[in-house]
Amino acid sequence: MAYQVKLEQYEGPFELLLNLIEQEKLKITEISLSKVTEQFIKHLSSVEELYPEELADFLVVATKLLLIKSRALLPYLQVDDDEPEGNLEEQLKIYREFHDAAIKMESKIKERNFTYGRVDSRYLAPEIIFTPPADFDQGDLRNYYQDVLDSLEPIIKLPSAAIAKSVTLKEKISHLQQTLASKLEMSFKDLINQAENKTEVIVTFLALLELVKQEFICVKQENNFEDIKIQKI
Amino acid sequence: MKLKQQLESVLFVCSKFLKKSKLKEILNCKEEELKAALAELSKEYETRESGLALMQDGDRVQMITSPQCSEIVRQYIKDERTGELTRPSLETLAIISYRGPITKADIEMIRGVNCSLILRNLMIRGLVAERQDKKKGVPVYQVTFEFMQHLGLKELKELPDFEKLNRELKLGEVLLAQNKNKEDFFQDLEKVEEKKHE
Amino acid sequence: MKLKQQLESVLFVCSKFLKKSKLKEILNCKEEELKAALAELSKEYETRESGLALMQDGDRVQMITSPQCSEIVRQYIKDERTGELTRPSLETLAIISYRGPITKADIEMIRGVNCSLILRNLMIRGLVAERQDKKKGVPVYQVTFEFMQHLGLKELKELPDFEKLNRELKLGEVLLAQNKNKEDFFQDLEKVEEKKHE
Repeated sequence: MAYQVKLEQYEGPFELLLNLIEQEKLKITEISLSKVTEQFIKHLSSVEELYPEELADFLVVATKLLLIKSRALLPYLQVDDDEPEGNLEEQLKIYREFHDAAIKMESKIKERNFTYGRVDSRYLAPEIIFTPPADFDQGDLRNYYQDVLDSLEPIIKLPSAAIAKSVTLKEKISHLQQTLASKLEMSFKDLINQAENKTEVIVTFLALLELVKQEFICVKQENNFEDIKIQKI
Repeated sequence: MKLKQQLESVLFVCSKFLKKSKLKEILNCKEEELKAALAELSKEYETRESGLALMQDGDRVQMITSPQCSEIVRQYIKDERTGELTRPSLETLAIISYRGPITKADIEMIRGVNCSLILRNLMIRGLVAERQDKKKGVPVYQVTFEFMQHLGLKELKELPDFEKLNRELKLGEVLLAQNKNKEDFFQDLEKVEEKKHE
Repeated sequence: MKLKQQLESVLFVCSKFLKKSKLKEILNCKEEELKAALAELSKEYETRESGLALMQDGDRVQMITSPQCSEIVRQYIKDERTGELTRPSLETLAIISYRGPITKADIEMIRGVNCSLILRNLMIRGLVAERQDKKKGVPVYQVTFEFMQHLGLKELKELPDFEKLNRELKLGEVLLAQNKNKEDFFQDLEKVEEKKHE
């Protein structure tokens, strides 16, 4: 629960990531990204209930972090290498520029050096002359209104679309629970090999972490770079 | 900073006559200082061939456009008033027709953009009128009788598909979903607008 | 009569911003003539220590009080706004100020989060405006004069480190690559979803 309180301070995955790196007094490099991966995932595994609509955004970043990390830790993990992880590093640097600019902007606004336009004199003493739109009838009015209504569709769908995308993690967890109910032990390698794509790898990984947290499973690794055994508790 | 500079900015913002006694108070200066600053500003407008001028009448001062520019100013105002309405304006007019009386906040939630200027424009053209809603304690907007007449309507209910479109569920959902997002800054802006017009 | 003079009177009468394309029409002049007149007027305000200033961004121009006169005008119109904005609002406004006109996809790439709701909110509050980009065929976003008035800026160029943040060459390349990744991600998610339901 401690993480949940903390997460409320963050507006998105980049701010969280930046904060983690700065806490460790690190520069933005691939190595430091790799170092803060666990902390990032820890934050993430507690976020699902709170902000389901934002989980998708955090998952994108988690994916990249884990890919960076996994190359170092698990050499046997074969993932399509179409994603140069330098991107995340670069992207975070760009984000930081604007993050800092926003802080400067805030203090500038707080100086209250506001400028003002002129008060519209017509508003003070409005001289109203009836000027209806040309060639305009009831049907036009109806059509304009219908267009407005149609344009509302995507706005209503916004939150629900994001939620639909984040359901996956929950489903993965229940799937793993079912699988483990029939087997007592399984290998991480086998689990990963079943995955269709890197997103599923990440979701699987996150689901495992969540199950460890819930003390439903425990994981064991004999030596560095070896396969991980997953056991039901 | 020079008094003349401050004087100019206040006269500009005000848009109407200001009494010199009031100006002295605002600028916190003496009679002679104000007089000198007014003379300086007035002379500047003349010598630099400005489009602006000061009109002084006894105790009152106002910033106006210079008399030489009256033709172009008149033309501009006429164009602005009779020019074609933009699509956002017509959409707003449609919302007010089907959903009026409606608050500015609700129109903005539906359209997703700030509507201050559009509403002002629709009012100047006599298509929309503002009145105070006693229950809500805020202004609400509705189309004018003249506009209804122009469309050949006795009642708004006669508009095509009125029943169906007036009670469109999507509207409720949008208003509900967005209501919680209103923030202080926005409300602050409104307060300033109101004050400016007092 | 000088063009500058007519320009000044029209800008004064129009209480809000005017598009330069519209100004050319009203004043019946060429692009370069308008540009020269705007520059002349703007410089005059500076050199004669005026209480007025010109605010410009892209195609828009507006006459405003000079930033140095902020305090006296604020007291006069009793503006009590503190300019309080939330962090996500500020972050989004900063990106749009430095990089606008910018697409939603590019804002989202920089912030790493979906920005639909925050953009809608900023538009309702009149701090950001959307327009259609003809070349790109998608909506692009830019800050409004209302927001620039809160920063006390005549031009966005006056923002700290503007050159650097505006001309980040790498940004385009990085964003392009990121865009692809994000699309892949959601396609992947959809595939996972589909598989589940088979």
